[in-house]
Amino acid sequence: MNHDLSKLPDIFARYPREPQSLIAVLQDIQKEFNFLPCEALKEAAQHLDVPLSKVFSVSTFYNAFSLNPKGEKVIRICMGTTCHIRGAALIQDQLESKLGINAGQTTSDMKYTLEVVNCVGACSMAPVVIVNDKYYADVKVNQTKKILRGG
Amino acid sequence: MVHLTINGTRVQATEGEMLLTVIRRMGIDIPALCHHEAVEPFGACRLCLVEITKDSWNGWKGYVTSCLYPVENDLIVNTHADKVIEARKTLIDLQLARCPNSPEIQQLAAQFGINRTSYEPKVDGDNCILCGLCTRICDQMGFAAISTVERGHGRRIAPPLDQPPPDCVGCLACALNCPTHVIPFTQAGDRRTIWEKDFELITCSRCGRKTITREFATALSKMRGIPESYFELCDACHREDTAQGMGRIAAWSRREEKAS
Amino acid sequence: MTHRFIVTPNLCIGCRTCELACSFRHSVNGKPGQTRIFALPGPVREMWVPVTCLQCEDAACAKSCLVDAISRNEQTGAMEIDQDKCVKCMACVAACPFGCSVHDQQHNMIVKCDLCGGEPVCAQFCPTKALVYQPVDMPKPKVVA
Amino acid sequence: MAITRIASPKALDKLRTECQKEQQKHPRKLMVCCGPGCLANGAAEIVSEFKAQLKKKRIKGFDVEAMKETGCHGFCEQGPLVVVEPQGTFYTRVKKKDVERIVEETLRNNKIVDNLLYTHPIEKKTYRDYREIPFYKHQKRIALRNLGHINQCDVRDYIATGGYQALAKALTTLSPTEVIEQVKTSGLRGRGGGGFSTGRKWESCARLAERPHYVICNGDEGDPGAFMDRAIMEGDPHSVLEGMAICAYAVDSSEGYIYVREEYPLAVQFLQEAIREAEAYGLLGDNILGTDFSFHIKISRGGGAFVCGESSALMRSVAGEVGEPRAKYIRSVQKGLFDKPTVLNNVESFANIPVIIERGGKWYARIGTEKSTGTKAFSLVGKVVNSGLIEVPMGTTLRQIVFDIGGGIRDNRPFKAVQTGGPSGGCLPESKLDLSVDFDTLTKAGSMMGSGGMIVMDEGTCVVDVAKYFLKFLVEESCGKCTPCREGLYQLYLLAVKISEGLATESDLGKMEQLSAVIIDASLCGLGKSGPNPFLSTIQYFRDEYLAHIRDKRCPAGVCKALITYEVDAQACDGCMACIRACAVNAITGKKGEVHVIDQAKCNKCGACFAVCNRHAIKVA
Repeated sequence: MNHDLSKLPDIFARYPREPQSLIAVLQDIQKEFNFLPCEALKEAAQHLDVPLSKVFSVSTFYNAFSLNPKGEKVIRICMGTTCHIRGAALIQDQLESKLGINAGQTTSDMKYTLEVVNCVGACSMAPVVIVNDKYYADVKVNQTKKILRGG
Repeated sequence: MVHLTINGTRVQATEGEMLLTVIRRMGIDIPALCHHEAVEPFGACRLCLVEITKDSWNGWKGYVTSCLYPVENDLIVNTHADKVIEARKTLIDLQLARCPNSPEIQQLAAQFGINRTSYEPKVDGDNCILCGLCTRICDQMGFAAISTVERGHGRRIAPPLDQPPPDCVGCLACALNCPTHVIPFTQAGDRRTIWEKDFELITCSRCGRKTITREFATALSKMRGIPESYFELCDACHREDTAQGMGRIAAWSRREEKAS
Repeated sequence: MTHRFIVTPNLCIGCRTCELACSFRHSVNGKPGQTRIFALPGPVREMWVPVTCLQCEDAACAKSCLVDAISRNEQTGAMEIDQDKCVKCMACVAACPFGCSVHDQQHNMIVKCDLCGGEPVCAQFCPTKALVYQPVDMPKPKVVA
Repeated sequence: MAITRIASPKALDKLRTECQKEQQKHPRKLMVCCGPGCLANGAAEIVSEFKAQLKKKRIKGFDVEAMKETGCHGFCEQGPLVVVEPQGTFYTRVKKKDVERIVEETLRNNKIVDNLLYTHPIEKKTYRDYREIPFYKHQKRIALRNLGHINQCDVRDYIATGGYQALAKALTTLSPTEVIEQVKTSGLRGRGGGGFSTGRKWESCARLAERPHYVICNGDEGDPGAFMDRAIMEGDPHSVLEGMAICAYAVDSSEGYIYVREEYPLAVQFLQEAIREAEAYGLLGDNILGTDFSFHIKISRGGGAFVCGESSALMRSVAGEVGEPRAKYIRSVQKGLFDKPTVLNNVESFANIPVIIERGGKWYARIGTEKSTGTKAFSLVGKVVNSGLIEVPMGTTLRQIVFDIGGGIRDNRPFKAVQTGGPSGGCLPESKLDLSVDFDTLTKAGSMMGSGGMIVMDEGTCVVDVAKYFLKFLVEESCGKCTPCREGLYQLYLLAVKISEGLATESDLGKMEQLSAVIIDASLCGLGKSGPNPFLSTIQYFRDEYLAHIRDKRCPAGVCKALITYEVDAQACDGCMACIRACAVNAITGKKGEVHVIDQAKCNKCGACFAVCNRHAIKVA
């Protein structure tokens, strides 16, 4: 896959050129490409003078980063405690079987990525499912079709 | 000087020393898998756990890893308290569950009377106990070619992007210091392969023996200013040259003496 | 440094007692270790030269050690390898221009002359005084040969 | 508006008067809650609709400026919330279509739209002033003082309510030692969960000769089920900045960091804006308020790792590395960020500081209990009727929180447990409801204060499942550095799974208890040391439920899939076919109007039938 790495200098310019900026730079790359392309990691390592191994270590340690491209729609199921006791796992089962993938995976047509996330802090509306930026509150097991349709 | 008591014996130690150093100096055997003097103490395997207390602590006892705990005046250390032994046994049992096939861990477990782990053994696991010695030594040497990857139970050791590591010089320090010998490498003729990266070994220009990798020699020259020409001969041929040189001087001085 | 080695190749008969003494002195678990001194043939026929570490001022072994396991023992003046620190990367073996850091294959250690803590046994056992370890201010022995 | 730097504390007073005058232009104000809950429910749409309507309708004495987009008002359950102040008219579950009516009736004609008011679900009483609603009536707000009352990140609003006065007071009338003395007198203990004395922490940092000193605000809030810090950072960011600046003055620091989870993009954005504004006004940056005290704050976005709530891991993360904790024998106050002396406090602690400095440590110490002074914010969530963000004096009982403020359990089901302290905390049963909520009492009872998540559970919650849930969370969130945490918690999790599947024996319980003890003693950091708590506290209070799973192969709460079956209650089923349509594996058969049957061999226990049946004809057995 080809990625427009010409955006990298802009991202690099936002932060001081020091190892301390690594996480911030990676976050911006993730935001730009929706994942961390290998080439971008190598450039970041070189620019910040951080060993590539450390860049890899950091980019696999934090939840915010993904080394695989994500689908058009990223469906995030909140797995906060409240969502859990209000049945988030059942909703995860439904979404997994409807999409034919497990949480953490992307459909082969690159349309959907299913993720479980730790608490998003919207516990009063549990269980919560977020599709890209849209929140679905108080989700019932039988509403997953609607969520996938984006209704 | 710091004065403390270890297993009932009053001992002296230098300020800043870690308990483990003092314990080992006394000849007391306690296991430690992630400890190596070349690198900073890490505290990952937890096997060097000891019980500490002080008279002034009113009976309160703490459990600390001795590799990381600096000596303190009046500290009373017990390296083999019942609770400590039990914890060590459980820790080894857990390691054995992770690496059921590692001969080194099996052997250590056997010392604690464990022949099979009482936990769920990992089926597809390798023998890596995640002590981190390989990455820490590599960091310490200034290469940082490999690192820990991911986290939690899925943590592992890997080269960047799971590809041959660009910063590796093939020195083998990672593999040779691995307590469970899990890092594979091969060597044949003038080739060495580790982390799936291929290296050329320097061939002694006189006798043809193989020494270190070309990359390692270049790195040593660059980092520490050692002339590259030093690396052209093996140690035996260097010695031979030394003998020849010293001999020539001796022969010369004998001639001088005879002449005078 | 209070003492120094005086090596007189002209006195060396190549008996290799020095090697033997060194090897036994550096036994590990009862097994003799790799000798740190080598009696090698010289440039002239029937000449032998005992080669061992010169404890260089600006030692390549210490410089090449990336984990700083080699340092000078201020009392004896010897460059010593801290075996607990050594990571066996062979850098010092490759870097010493005199070939005096060596790999002890039997015990899988990197070793070099440590002056036996100030009383090198090689010199003690040398039958011909080809190898003498003596105070720095003492004059060189007169060669009678 | 041109911004001029505030050159002196006197100038701050002047600006405050000016800001207050601005406020008085509008005798009535409209507060639209833009807290996380309300936003998720569409508050942004309501705000833009109000803007459009206000422009269109031209209400006398009321323009767009009289509308404030506030931080979390608290009663998230009822959101989106719209409040008219000073009357306290409290509109709940406001939809876009309601906006026009609110503008017309309430803003123009001073009438209340009755059907938008809050009605107590059990008492059926309707409240005209939110301050009378039990949910609010029993609270006391200090850290959350401005939430719901001021524009989210408007420094002028903050100044109008007395903001930055405490900083001015500290800089002009108190020495650093006196500031620390006040904080020590207040008895404030770290609100992040540890409960260490804030004043003493500052004092030990201030004493260290090494420079520089750093101040870090922990806004990582990793506990699932907690969102107090998020609400403060988004709703009142200046209170955090002011608290940090006061701390920096006390410990002689000129550089600070706020570590915020990236999952809180609004918090990041608002804090950034607040820092920019505060710098422009001379309230942060060089020569604050014209004095020679300078303090810069940077934002460090966390990458999403629970373990980064641990101080040494957090500091490594700020330095751009992986968040791996270091051993604690050398305290992070001494060797913190970049190995320099560092004070690390959490968001809520810092938000309390300005009030403590302004009103005095003694005043603060009078609130709460003797050893746990002041108030504490909680996110009260779970199976409770009124969920939301609350703040109560320390020493309030769990019962008061769950029943008086929370209104008891939904659908009138029996209370089972309340979980506090997040994954490191524990579950407390009904017999512990009268415990006072303070650091020491909760710890003694086998739970902990934590950062303030309070999750209420009813009979339909299985404690084995809850323990399994937290253990899984910790297995994934452990950094994996040390053996007991990485391997021990994993094995503990496997054993919990075994129980939930009805495959465990009673000896497994003993094994879990033994393993837990070792994990606690041997783990490197707090995550591991408290990791077995979710298991230990549930086995302590709910052993019978564990035994039901083990001996009777039964999950009394009807949660553990392997141990339950879904069945159709023939009496209740009216044959509507809804469940048949919902079943993804075609396990349900039956004709319209006839009683349906579930084929247990096919059923994958997804619970869809249960969720869609309006007649409660699907039973869990």
